Amino acid sequence: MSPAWLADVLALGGDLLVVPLMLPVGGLLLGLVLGGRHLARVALALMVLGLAAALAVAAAVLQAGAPLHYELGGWSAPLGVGLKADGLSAVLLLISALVVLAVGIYAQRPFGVAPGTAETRSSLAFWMLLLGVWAGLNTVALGQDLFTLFVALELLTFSAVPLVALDGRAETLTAALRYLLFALLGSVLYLLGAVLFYGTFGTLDIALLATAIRGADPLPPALLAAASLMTVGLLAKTALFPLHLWLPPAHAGAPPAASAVLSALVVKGSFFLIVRIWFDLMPMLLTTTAAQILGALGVAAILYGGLLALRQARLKLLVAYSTLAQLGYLFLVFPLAAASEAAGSVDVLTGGMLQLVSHALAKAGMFLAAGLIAASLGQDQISALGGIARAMPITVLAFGLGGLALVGLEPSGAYLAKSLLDGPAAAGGQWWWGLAMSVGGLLTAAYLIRVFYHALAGFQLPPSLKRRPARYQELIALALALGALLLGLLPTELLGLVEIGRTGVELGGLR
Amino acid sequence: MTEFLLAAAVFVLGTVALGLVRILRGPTNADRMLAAQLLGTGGVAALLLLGVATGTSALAEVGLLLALLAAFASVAFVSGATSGGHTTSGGQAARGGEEPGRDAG
Amino acid sequence: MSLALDLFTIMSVALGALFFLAGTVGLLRFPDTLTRLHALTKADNLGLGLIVLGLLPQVGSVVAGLGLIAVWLLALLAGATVGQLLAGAVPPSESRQSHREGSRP
Amino acid sequence: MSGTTLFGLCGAALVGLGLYGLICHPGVLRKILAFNLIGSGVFLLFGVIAKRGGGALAAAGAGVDGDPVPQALVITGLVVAFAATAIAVALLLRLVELGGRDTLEDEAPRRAPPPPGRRS
Amino acid sequence: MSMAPAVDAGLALLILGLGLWIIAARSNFAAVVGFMTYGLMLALVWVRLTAVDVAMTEAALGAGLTGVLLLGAAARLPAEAPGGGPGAGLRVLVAVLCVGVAAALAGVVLSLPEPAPSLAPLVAENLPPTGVKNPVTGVLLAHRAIDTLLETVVLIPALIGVWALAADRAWGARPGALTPRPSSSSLTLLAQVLPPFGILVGVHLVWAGADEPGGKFQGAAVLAAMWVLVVMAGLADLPKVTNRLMRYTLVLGPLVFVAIGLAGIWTAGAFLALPAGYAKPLIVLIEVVLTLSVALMLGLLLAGPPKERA
Amino acid sequence: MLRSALGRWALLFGFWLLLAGPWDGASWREALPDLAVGLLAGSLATWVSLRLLPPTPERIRYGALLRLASQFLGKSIVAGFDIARRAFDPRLPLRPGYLDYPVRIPPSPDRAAFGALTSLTPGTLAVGSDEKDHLVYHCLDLDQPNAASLASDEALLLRIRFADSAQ
Repeated sequence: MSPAWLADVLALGGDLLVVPLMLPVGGLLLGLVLGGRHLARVALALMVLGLAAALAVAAAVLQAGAPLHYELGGWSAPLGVGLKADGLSAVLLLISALVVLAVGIYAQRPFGVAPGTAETRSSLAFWMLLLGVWAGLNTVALGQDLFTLFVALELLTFSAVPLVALDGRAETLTAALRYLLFALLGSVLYLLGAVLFYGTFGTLDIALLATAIRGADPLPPALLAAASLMTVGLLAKTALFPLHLWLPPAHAGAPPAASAVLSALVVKGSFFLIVRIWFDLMPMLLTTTAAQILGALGVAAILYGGLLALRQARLKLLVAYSTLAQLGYLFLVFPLAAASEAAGSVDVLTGGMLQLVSHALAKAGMFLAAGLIAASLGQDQISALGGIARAMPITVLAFGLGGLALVGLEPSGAYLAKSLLDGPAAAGGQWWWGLAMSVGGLLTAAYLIRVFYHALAGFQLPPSLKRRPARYQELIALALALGALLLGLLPTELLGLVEIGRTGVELGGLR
Repeated sequence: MTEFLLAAAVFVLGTVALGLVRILRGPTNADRMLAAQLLGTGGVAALLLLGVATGTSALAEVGLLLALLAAFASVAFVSGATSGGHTTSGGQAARGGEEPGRDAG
Repeated sequence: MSLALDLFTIMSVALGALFFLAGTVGLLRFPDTLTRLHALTKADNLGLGLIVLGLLPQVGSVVAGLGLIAVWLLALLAGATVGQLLAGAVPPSESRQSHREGSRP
Repeated sequence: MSGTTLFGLCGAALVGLGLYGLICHPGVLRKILAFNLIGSGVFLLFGVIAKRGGGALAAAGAGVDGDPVPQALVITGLVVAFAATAIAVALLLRLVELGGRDTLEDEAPRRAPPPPGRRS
Repeated sequence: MSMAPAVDAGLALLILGLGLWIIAARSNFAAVVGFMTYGLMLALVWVRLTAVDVAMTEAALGAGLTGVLLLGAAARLPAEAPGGGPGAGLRVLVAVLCVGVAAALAGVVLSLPEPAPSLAPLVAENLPPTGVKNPVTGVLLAHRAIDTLLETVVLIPALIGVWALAADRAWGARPGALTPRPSSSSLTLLAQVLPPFGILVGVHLVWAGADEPGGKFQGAAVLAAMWVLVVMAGLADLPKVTNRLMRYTLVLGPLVFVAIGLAGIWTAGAFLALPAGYAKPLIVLIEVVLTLSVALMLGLLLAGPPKERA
Repeated sequence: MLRSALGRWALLFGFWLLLAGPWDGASWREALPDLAVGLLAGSLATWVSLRLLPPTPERIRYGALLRLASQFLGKSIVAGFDIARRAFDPRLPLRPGYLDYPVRIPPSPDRAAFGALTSLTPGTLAVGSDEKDHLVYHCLDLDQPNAASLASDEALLLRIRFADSAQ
């Protein structure tokens, strides 16, 4: 069925993993030299290639039905550094490539360089930093070594922080600085955890560590310290509830294209590592109270973020607080997986990844739409949105569809995710997690209705727009939102991708 | 001999620790900087003593590095103190004023 | 022979350490920034020189010994110029005035 | 107690100290310093682990007595920490240049600033 | 009685005291100077831990370049640290938390397994194929080459991040954080005499790094320091941020590294693998080109965002 | 030009030999690459040195240079003792003050070198230059014959290059 060239590509096996790893890196290196006008085009071309590479990796993983492994430099694990693409990696690679490509198309206008002009500050910075974020995410997806993952996290941080400060106002600089300090604290705590792992087990490779931890009896005290340090560090980077202070101003102050990437992808990078640590490295600890704490924090984030989103006067801040709440859902994965049987835990993880993808698409679309509205009106006060739905119907539609996807209406990815999560919640007798999700959905609906109330009001009297958004930009936002809304229609075989490389049996066996 | 060299290193480190008082007390930034410079020399001496005592290779290189970068740091201080910092130089003048009272006779 | 060399090392290193102490004492006791700078440029460099001299018999090879001397020369160069630099960074008006007052007999 | 263990405890204390400074210090420059302090504490712990794991290479005559893997990683970490400090300092200086303050406190201070005179 | 424990105890006390000072000092500047001295003492600790490579990096980067960076910041900020911060009650709470963290870590340190797990034997066994004799260099450029590659790549977004803080119209200007000091004859003399020696030290560290302690990061830091010294003395200009040659040099090192790594797929069977027999010359080549790029990056990170000169 | 370039190259290459120590190696063949890199690095350093500090046409008298070096070595030792004596003395015998020294060396790297060297001699520290022909010194003890000592040092330095102006 598959053409010969596809078979050839899939036969590359592990070598295939080098492509997503090095494509953005190559972009960074070439981009700095090219600079100027070519950068936007070259970056876009690379992003198309990157999507193809991500698809190829996903296809290879699906075809093999098992994770792809690769030993860099030919050195095997405790000494060398390995790469691995399992279902989770493939999903992160795909969603990163997709969102980065969409943002890359959208940003051709705001961050392109007009013919005849030399390079500008913002265009060079934006494209380079976008490539940097992408490089960091791909490394996070594939890395199998705790220290390599640390470098990947730093790559992500160093690229994301300047994106926040891109417009150079004092306000966004403050937001960027606060973000940087949180992120650096997060990295250093993560590194501390990795150091303790090495000191106890003599390796940094996730698979080898998992084996060693499984064999350890009793569990060494360093393990607990390392796990908590790493988790807290990554939570600070993911902006889970009590460590969320930096996120709203940072995401709301960045240019829309940057906000979209930050909200959709960057915070997911550190979440992804939390999943890796808990599910791959020490699944037996999931059954402890730690998982309950993570879940409780998630619920707190859902409620707190939702309530604050309701109170925001500015559209972009509302979207940013909504991110806070949506991140909370992701953390319900931990207690639910702990509560369910082996097979159920895989379902839970699938639900979690689905929620991640759905939120990434929806939020990217919403931020892009909100950015278009803000640019057209010259401001983004929610109370002053009157008539905008008539002036910019496609944009408002994109925002609305994204919102519906967040609420979790029927065909959306979030709907499917919640139904996958609800089952284990009910089965495990932990109905309160399901209740939290429902309350969160109501809050989401409430703040979205508030936006629509204003956007649809004054229908007779369209506001005067400072400038019209480009049609293709509106369509990109719409496409992202639609993607999130229709995600639930994915065939089940594709959903099975997440399960590849999962070893749900172990979790059940240890309970 | 090893013990003697280590003891000398401890002694030099002790003088370094004593010199820290000048960094703590200031009063001017130039005082702090010169104390740091002095401690740099002490650090190089302690390093050489430790290195020879324990037979560490490449100790001369580390010493060279320290000496090079200590000089570099002082240059950075002087550049910063005279070009960038309006507040610093003002602060220095005001705080340096405490000094004449304790002058020697 | 070896005993004489060891004795030489002990004498030289001990004397060098003493100069470090002198530099630190000067740093703490001298009344103002500029007089303290004298301690920086003079006592510690001599201390480092003596320690290097004392260590020479203890390192295995001629090259290693020459490397130590290079460290000292570099520190000497840095000390001489950095002392001047820091002196230039002391606000002239205020410090000079304080001296004129302070140096009245 | 061996010197190596002592340095390990020292690293632990530095992490705690830096953590306190990072959370409690209002000034951004001091937060950056505190971050560097935590970083060096972590590196020190790694160095202690490297030292404990040494010995085999010394026997092999490589001239280095310690586990080279953590040492290599610390070198990498130091470079990354320098880059982080450079970004933070540049952000801070730009913020001050634009008329911002060198702190991340909210504009209305919760407590009255201390009087400018001496407080010792 | 042996003196070695006394040395260690003295160093540990010094480090802790300086750490305390860095946190507690009132003036920013005093804290920064304390930090530089702290870095110096840490270099001594690394020598005690027999990690000479790290001691060099700490001296060059940790104490030297970071110290200069912070010194420049302290000079441009108000002398006193701003007041405020959390209230007394919260401070006590945080202090308790931090003491708890430190105590827990101390407990972990004391309970680390004995004998310590180590990759040292594995490195010793796998060092010969790399052709280098310094195991740290072997780990950095062969066994864990990906970390080294990514870490030089990390410096690029960091540099872009610093540049991005420029004003829009200053794009194309020269970096502005290092303002040359006008006409100081002693500074000029130092900047005229020191750099040739510094260059030799830097080149030596890189060249010898394959077999002895040293390597590209240490060498690059020294070269960057010498470059910045010359700039601060006003003897040379920094390149404009749009300078082509500079940009090519910035990416040269990582680009060669990636190219050799990719070639490894065909010549040695894996990405970043080095073909047998050519490992050492390739490692030296990578080190040399990386040194150029990293030195330039470190210097530019110090030099700050571009700024229009009045 | 060529002369001073060669001189510097020799000096810098000597410094490289110090660092690299190729004759420590086992065999001549092993030391060869070291030497080759040294030649290259030395040339690079020389080029930088010539760029930063262009040579002057006058010739250097190496005899005078040697004498200067030995004298300053001696003086810096005396200076160390001087500081130690004053620091340890309970009465702290200092009479600090400024001295305007009319300098004969024209503004040049030579003058800066003079300032640096005299900062190592007992009791004097070059602080800056007030006017064109004056160097300002800070003295630890104004009762010492500071100016005379400076003058003799200056004469010695002048002899290295300007043979005629030396007394």
